[in-house]
Amino acid sequence: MITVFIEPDNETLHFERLKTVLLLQQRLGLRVNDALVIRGDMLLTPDCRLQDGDEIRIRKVISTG
Amino acid sequence: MITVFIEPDNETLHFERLKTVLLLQQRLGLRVNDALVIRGDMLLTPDCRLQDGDEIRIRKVISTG
Amino acid sequence: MKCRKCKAPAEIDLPSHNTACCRACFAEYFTGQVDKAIRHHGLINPGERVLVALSGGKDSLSLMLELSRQGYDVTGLHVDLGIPVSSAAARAKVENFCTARGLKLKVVELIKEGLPIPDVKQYIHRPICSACGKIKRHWFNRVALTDGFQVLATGHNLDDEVARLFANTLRWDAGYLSDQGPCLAAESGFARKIKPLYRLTEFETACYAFLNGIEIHTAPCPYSSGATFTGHKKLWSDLEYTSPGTKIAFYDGFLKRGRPAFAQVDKDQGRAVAPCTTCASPTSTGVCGVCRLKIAVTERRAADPDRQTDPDRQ
Amino acid sequence: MKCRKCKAPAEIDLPSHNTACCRACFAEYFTGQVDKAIRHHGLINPGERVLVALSGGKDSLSLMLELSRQGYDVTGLHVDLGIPVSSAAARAKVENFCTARGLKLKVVELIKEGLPIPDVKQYIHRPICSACGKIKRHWFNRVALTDGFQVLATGHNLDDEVARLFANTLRWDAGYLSDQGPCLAAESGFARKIKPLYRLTEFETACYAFLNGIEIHTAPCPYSSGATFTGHKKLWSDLEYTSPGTKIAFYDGFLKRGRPAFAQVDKDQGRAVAPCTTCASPTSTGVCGVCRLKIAVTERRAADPDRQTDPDRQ
Repeated sequence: MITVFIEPDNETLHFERLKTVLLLQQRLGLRVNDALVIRGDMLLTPDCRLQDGDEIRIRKVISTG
Repeated sequence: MITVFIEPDNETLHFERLKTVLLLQQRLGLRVNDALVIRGDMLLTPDCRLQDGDEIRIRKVISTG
Repeated sequence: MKCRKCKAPAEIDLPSHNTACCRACFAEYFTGQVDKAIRHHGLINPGERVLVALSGGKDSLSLMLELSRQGYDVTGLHVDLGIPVSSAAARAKVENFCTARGLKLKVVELIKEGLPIPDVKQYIHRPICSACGKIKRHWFNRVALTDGFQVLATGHNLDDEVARLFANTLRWDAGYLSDQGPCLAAESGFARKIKPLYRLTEFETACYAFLNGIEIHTAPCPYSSGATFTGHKKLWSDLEYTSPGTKIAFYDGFLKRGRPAFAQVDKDQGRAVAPCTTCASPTSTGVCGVCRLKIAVTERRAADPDRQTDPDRQ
Repeated sequence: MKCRKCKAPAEIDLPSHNTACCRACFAEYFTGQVDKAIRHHGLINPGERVLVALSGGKDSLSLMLELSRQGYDVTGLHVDLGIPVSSAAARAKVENFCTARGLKLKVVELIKEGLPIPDVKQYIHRPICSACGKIKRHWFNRVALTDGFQVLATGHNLDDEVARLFANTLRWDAGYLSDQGPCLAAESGFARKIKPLYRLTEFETACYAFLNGIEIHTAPCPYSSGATFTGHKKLWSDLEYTSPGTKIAFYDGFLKRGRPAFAQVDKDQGRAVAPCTTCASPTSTGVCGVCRLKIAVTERRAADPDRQTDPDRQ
């Protein structure tokens, strides 16, 4: 199980069996440079593998104001 | 049942219970001016009601060559 | 939905113009847009003979019909590309259309001219769509020149023009932006080139063709992998849907405020133009580009063992 | 994925530049892009004092940090809009950032100046985002003028600039196209206005802010229904995805080949500018626009029964 927290929507989602960041981005309808993908204090590139128990923050970058 | 023939793809589709042209366009992912909607020798606007047994031709207009 | 003008049931919804039309009022609207284009940009002067490039598609046949109805002296020109199956079908549509309507038609056959497109594809190593376009333009110019037409009309519509303008704007191609438009003045032996449908969208020319019972050639070219500007056409469909009227505002705005700015920028000096020593078309290279293509194709075809009558292989 | 330069594991994939970076090489890349913008367009001259507009978002705080690291003499300016909850949160982010980094900061409080945004919204009948922008620009200019800054820097990024340029190109707004760019020269008592982040995308400034541990204000303005250019930003995201590098090519192409064409077109004659008789800001209308706004708000607030201390109602 992977826990995903989406900013700035403040929404939490859970996914089973998502092998890579790219698959997560596709599930969320995001392209490579639409959002930061954060694990701990690191940024992840699309090819990074996700692990069971990962907590990921998605920070969308298009400014809204 | 409504029979829909798509040009230039030469594809035939069947739909149950589609009340209006607008709903048909939405089902096909088409916007109002993306395709002609033809019944017999008439063009239909999005508000036109569809009837059971209708045979509709969809002629997409974006030129491909 | 009712016709905004006469209140009869509408057949055509035109959100870009915030209107809807019955077929009679749509015909008037269509005529009005073509007339506006012609008058506003001086596309055709009284007494001029107009050669209309006819591919067999909805745009070119609609243009031919509308210009003839408005009383212009029009002659169609179809270039038979010599592509198996596809070219015969397109040509038949054009010939049937002109015969049924009593319209004058000329046909150039690339097979007879020694330059069929399949041979160009086989022997010339460059993108076939670009070579084919060049050959067609060559013949339109050449027939206009030799047969005394002052004007050469093509069926480019608003969607074509906006997609092309957009591509050139993305690159800020100053040379192109200095003279794109519905009228390219006669110059160096070339006829004036006009686009009388530039105010009408692809949807509108398709409606016109349908409502006038024009049978059109719709099969895509077997050599083309898809339209050049399809990606941008989708983008513009989105923009137009969100803000109806954006396409014509972008194009008209360019003609009024964009093009004049670029027209002030110095153009590159034109090289001296003289008749091609082979076919007499205006060229700056002695022998024109298409005659050089023809020479290359002829040589390579002659050297191709598969294309020679070889008694041992028969 | 490995850093293209040093082969360490990459944290940032940048298809637009056909590269990927580790955090160290990304810092170098970011610095290089800002430096290139500054040198190429003469944004800051040696010894000049730079006032940086700080909203509390990722762009403005990243800009402040990067300019200070490059050794420029920077001072932040935050305008506290006086919007309940939201403004205090944004201001706290700005103050904490400057305190932690030892950076100079000035704060203008619109409540103290008699023109809090909630009152403008209540008493002035025009779009609040436009009035608020005008008031903020007024204060940036005014502080630059009165406190002797030669340069006013804002955090506009490539996505902001491309969306704005695109909107102006769709309209072929010749006046705007003649001077949009990363540097607006000092004129009529206004400081030079610069956009040192114009080569960097929103994604890149967001990465920079994260990698430098900058805490940013992300809550949208409670009065804004969404970004002005969001629609065009989506369109440009599609274009960039299909053809990486399109954004910077469009913007750089405009600066090289588009803007010069429009700069030749006669500009409308500037009206005579003199100090505002109330606040001394340069204006062509005697009393400047923001002082007139303040007068209107003050009058209407005074006439509003709900805002007066009424002993009978207490």
